[in-house]
Amino acid sequence: MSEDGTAIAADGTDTTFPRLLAGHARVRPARTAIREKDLGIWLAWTWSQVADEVRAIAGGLATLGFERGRTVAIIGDNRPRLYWTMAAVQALGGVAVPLYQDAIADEMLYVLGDAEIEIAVVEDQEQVDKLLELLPNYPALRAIVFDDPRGMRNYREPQLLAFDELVKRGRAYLEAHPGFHEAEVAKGRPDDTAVMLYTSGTTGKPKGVCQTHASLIAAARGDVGFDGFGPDDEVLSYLPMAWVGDHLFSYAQALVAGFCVNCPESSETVMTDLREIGPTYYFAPPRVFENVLTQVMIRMEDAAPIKQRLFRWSMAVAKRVGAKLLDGRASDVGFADRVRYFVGDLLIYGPLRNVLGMSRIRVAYTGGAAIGPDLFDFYRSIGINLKQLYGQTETAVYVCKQPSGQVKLDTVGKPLPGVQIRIADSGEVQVRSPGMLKEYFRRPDATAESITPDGWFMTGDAGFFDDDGHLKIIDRAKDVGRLVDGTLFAPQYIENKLKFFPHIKEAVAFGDGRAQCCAFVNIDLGSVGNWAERRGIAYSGYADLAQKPQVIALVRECIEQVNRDLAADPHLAGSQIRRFLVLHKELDADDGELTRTRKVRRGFIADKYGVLVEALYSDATHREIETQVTFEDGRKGVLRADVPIIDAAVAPSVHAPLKAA
Amino acid sequence: MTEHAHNPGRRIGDTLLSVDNISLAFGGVKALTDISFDVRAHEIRAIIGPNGAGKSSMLNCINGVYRPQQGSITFDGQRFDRMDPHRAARMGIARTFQNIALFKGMSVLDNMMTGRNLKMRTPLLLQALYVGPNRREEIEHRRKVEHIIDFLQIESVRKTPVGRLPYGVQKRVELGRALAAEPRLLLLDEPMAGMNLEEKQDMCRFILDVNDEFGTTIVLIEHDMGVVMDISDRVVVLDYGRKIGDGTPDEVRGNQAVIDAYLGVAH
Amino acid sequence: MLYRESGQFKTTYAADQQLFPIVQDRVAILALLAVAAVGVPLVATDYWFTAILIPFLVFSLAALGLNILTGYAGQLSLGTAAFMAVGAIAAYNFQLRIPGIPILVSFVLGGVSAAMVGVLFGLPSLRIKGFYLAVATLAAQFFVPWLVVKVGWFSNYSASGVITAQPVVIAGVAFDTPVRKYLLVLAIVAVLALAAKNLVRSRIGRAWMAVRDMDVAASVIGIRIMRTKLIAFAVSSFYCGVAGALYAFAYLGSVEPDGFNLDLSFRILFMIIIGGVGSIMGSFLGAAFITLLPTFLDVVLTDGAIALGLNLPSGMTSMAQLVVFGALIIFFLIVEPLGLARLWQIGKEKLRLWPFPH
Amino acid sequence: MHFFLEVLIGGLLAGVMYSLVALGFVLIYKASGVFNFAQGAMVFFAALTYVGLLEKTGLPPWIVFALTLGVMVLLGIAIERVVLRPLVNQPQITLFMATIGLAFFIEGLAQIIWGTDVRRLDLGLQDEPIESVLTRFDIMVSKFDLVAAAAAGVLVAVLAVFFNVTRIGRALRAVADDHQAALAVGIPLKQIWAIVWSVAGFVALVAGLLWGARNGVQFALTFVALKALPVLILGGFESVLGAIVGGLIIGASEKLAEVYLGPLIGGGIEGWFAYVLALLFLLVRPEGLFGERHIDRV
Repeated sequence: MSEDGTAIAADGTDTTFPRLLAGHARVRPARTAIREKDLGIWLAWTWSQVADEVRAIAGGLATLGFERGRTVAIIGDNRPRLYWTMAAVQALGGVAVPLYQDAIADEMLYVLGDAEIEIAVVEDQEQVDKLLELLPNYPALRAIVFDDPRGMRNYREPQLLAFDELVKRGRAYLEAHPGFHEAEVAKGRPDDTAVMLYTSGTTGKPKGVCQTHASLIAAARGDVGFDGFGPDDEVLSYLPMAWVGDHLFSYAQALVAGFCVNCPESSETVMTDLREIGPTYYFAPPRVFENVLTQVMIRMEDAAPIKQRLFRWSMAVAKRVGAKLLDGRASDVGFADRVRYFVGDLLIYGPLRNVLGMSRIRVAYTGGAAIGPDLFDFYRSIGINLKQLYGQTETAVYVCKQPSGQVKLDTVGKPLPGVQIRIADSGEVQVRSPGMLKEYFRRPDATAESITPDGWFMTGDAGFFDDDGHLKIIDRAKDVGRLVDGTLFAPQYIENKLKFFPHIKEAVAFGDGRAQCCAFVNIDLGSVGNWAERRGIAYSGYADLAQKPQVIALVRECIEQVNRDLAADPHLAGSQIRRFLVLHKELDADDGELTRTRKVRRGFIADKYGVLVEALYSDATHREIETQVTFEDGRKGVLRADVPIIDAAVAPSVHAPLKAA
Repeated sequence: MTEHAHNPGRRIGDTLLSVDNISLAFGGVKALTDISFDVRAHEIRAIIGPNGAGKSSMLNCINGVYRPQQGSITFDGQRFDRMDPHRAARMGIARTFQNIALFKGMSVLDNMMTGRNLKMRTPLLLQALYVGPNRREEIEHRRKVEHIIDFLQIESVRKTPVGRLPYGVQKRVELGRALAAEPRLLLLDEPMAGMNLEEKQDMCRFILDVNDEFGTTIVLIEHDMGVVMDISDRVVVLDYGRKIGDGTPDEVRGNQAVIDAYLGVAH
Repeated sequence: MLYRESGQFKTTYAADQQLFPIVQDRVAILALLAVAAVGVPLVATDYWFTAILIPFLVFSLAALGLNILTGYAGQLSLGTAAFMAVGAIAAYNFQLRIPGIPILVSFVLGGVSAAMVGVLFGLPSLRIKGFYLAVATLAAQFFVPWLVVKVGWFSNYSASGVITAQPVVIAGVAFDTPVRKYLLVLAIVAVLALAAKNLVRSRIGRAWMAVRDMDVAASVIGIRIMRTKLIAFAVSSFYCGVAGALYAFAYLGSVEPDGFNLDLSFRILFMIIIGGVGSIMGSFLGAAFITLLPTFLDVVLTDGAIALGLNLPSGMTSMAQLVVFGALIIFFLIVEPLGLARLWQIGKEKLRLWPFPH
Repeated sequence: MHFFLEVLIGGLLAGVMYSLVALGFVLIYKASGVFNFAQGAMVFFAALTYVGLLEKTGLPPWIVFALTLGVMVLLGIAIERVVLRPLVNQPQITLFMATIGLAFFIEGLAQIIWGTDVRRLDLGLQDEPIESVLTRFDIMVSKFDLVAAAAAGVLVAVLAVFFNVTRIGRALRAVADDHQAALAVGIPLKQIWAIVWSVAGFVALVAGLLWGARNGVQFALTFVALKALPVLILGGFESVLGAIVGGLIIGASEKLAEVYLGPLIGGGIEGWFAYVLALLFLLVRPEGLFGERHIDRV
């Protein structure tokens, strides 16, 4: 971090975002604060320009009669003016409420009502239309400010106001009220709520997570210090503004570190814009990294054979030594391998990072879901410092991060400075973090459910610390069970491990309250089908393929690999998979076996295939079953099969078994 | 498309274009016979009719690609017995073609910049120098064109050669090229031909938005009756080169001659 | 692969529309120019200058001229050599008849004269297209050399119209050695190539391509087809004219009008077909190819014959040249109608997308 | 007046020879839309092959003629296969440029095979005045020219019959009208092209023999094709009749100009006169005398 960054960060603990902004405008007025690709080029605003715009917007909001403590909804893609509106709202002591731009009307209506929104600042006609549609049901919405005037010429609703007009009025207001802005900013207190982020709980209505200036700034400051971000860094803001991740990366951390935020031109151009900007700091959920990797693999399949061979050779070298070199363990790598890696970097990794727009990345993060080993290895081996982090909206994503050089696939890293973590008896991870929420907005019940009386936030995740002090998250706490001998049983952890094999599409693990762990497996028809074709194994369909001895052997290898992984972990060694079967049909959301978001419904499956579960826990080597199925056209039918039940080898644990305390 | 698109705020003005007694023949084959109609400023005027009714020929007469043997065209108060394409363009008439007529060796951006040809002034020698006035002019027009790119939402393809684009996007680019000329009258020859439903909806919205945002008067030929009835203010119906109907969509729908023509009754 | 474009973003249209928007390209072209201007003179022999480099540059310029007309504006011409002849003879006469006129001004006026003749023979393009026009340009090809031979005034009444170029002196410096002539030609060609590149990315260039690609649509946009074509003839002929002047003054020294024959026109046409129609770069690639090919064939055939112990009849090389040229033209038209420039471009795209396939 | 007539008749007879070459162009253009710049090279190739075979084999002329014809047919088929077929549906201008390449190829090939020497070709005809005409009208008409013109005339007539009466001829005309439609009704386009190129080879052979006998078999024969181009512009690319009339006009006017105009401006005008004439004509009537006018449909 540069001295400038330190100067701002060390501004004292009692700061707010508007004060941080004023600080940047003072310290580095001419430096670029934000860019937006618009009309084909990257328009840039300096810190002093941003501060000026924010002042004008705040003035405009004042003309709308906006009062301290009130909320403003912000809806749209990542646009500079929407970020500025957040700062303006906060300057006036208000609370910014970013909403998901693709939310359907009902959800939006709920949040508007819950947050008592009176003013909404939105991107364009699409959002205006959505809000106008809600107007009859939500008459309290008295002002809708729209950024893009396109298509808005003939709208006559009195609530509507063009952004330019807002700014114009704001400037006039500021002229009439000199010192207004500064006075308002001065009134702000660090423990004011800065922003409310709605979490879409899996059950029940969304809850507004109130985060204060102090907590967000503390979290952001911790992050910035952890990885050493400064004004020279660049990020691309392309994730929804309503998501805590984007709020932290594109707003809180940017204001703390003073780095530059880049807004892409449109959602279709994100990849091109990423390449043009070449950010130094990048965050994406695992699925984005996964999509990119898939694209890479698909495109490489079209490459000439020579290039493919070169690619495979390079990737093999990278897999062997890339991560070690990245972690600064060059001494572990022989000279020959270092030369090979250098050649690979020249020919493949470097260009690949470049075409992906990742060549300048110093630090990349992912989190929020389990990440597959191949995926993780791929990015790290080609020299992208991809790390995992752990956190929630409620903790401002400030709990654990993997320190550079200490990256392990299946942990989420070490507790960040100022974070305290304890593992409850239930196995639940509980946190005390500087980034902790103030409360759920007007939901004392929910607040009480999530924060223990002694002030720990209950994450709902089960996990434990490994020998190196890294936190390992294994499952949702409510899903974690115990085998009869008391061994920890984390079904989702096991299932994820299985699902990371390309041949396995779905897996369902059983074991809670039973003597041992067993599993159902769905093979991936595409992947295994290919595999079978290459070996000349003929099959007529899924059910047939699933029963082929070669396929079962293939699945067994996967299971035994997972068992070896589990054996390496003292907490989980006892929950190795003893017996398994390959299901004769694909689990299907239409049959109620999966949720619409493709999560397995373990209980439902256990009931439906009770006979098979029972067979797993008997000595049977196969079991006949009839199953109701729904065909694609909606017809129902009955599927009969004789499913083999297979024993899997168990790996010896490298640790003495740990029993529950 | 919301109801706002057809907000009463639209201001239909006086006659902008009037076609009087146009007759056109190709070597003895009559393509148009004594056609007259008018187009008012800011309105969307549709020309419909069965295949071979002379619709495209009509557009070609309006902007001077064809020279009619009889009749006259009055645009913006000036009467012409024969229009020529250059004068038409200069007076603010732009058009698109039934079969996409893009410059396929050029990028989207260059195609649209070509649309601004008439607005550019730098002499040849300065173009060879590029720096100075020419660069300023190129940049000024690039900015204008970028607004249209933004308007038509084709940012992601601006530097792609048009030949590589899918059909629907090419149609959009062609509209963009016409818009780049900032026309007062826009002639669209089957802008939605060969499109899927979603593309059609997009195109409809663009046409309405153009009409709405820029006040551009639009004459369009379209086969999709639903579209025509939805977006046009008035409709001319041609059949075998003769005008058989003219009026609002509702009037035309009720017109017996039109019904006969569409049902294929012998005439 | 060599292109590392990530992080090269443009904040102004000026930056986005510059000649070489990619840093690596800018570096490469500057390096190339530096090598051509400084490196080559240090190592090349006189033979290289007179037999290869100077003709290569002169032909590049002529090909550039033809490419403007044929590649960009879509008007096929078989009269390139005639326009070169006009340029050479006009430059010679300006030097001869206006005492003290700077030689560069003569070159420019030679180009201007060629442009005027070009427009004259381009007039039929207003009414005819395609190979009708090509045949019409043949008229220029036959008429101009005849006129020069018949009207002795043009060649200052020398025998059979041969003109002997005056010495080239600019600001007191005599460009009389091969290396100096090379540098002079290099400078002129570089400047004119830059100007051509600027033209084709400006309004007139777009108008040319519009007329080439879809003339009805172009006219509907308001492009004056006739004027656009005539400007193409004028600019093209200007380039050919200057090339002709350099051909006489820097390459051969003395030329006879019959040297500017149909064969030369065809050779330049081949340069753009093989190099790439509608590409500035292609003009250079094609010129290099066609200039080097005879030398290459000569070496291969002669050495090959010696190696095989064959006794080749005289003239075999030139016959083989015809066959190879003809076959190459057909090959390129079938396999890669956009020529070497397209291959170059594909190669560049591949490098930009590497390791992904194109 | 006698002199004028003499020049005129000489010009007209020479014009028939132009027509003969132009005919080759028209045939190919009608059938495949290709402006075959290589026609001149084919004339040269045919003549050279005939003379070459005659020298090498010593066989009777009619057998050599048949052999040469065979070679020309093979050449025609090869051109269709190697050049035309891959370029189908390309712009005409591309095809035109391809035939320029073809011309180079054939010229080079002919000389590699048969050498570069100028050869004499004796058809047993003397280029001398016909005495009866000379005595009765006092006009010099070359015997050779007359026979050559007659041969050309017969050939034109035969071809006209061939294309108007035979099935191939009808197919050819269908192809000329509309390639796609012809394909649709099952006309084998590729065969038609091969036949037409073969016939063009035959015409080239006849032209090559006549021109070769008159001027010697040498590289300059290829320039005969360049003479034919103005004929085509004048007559129209698609008209057999146009080729004939155009040839006559060009032949006559060129001779007249050479004789009457030439001395005034220094002579040697035959190199370009036909072109300038054609060019002026183009400005008046771009589609040629008998060409068809096309309307651009948009």
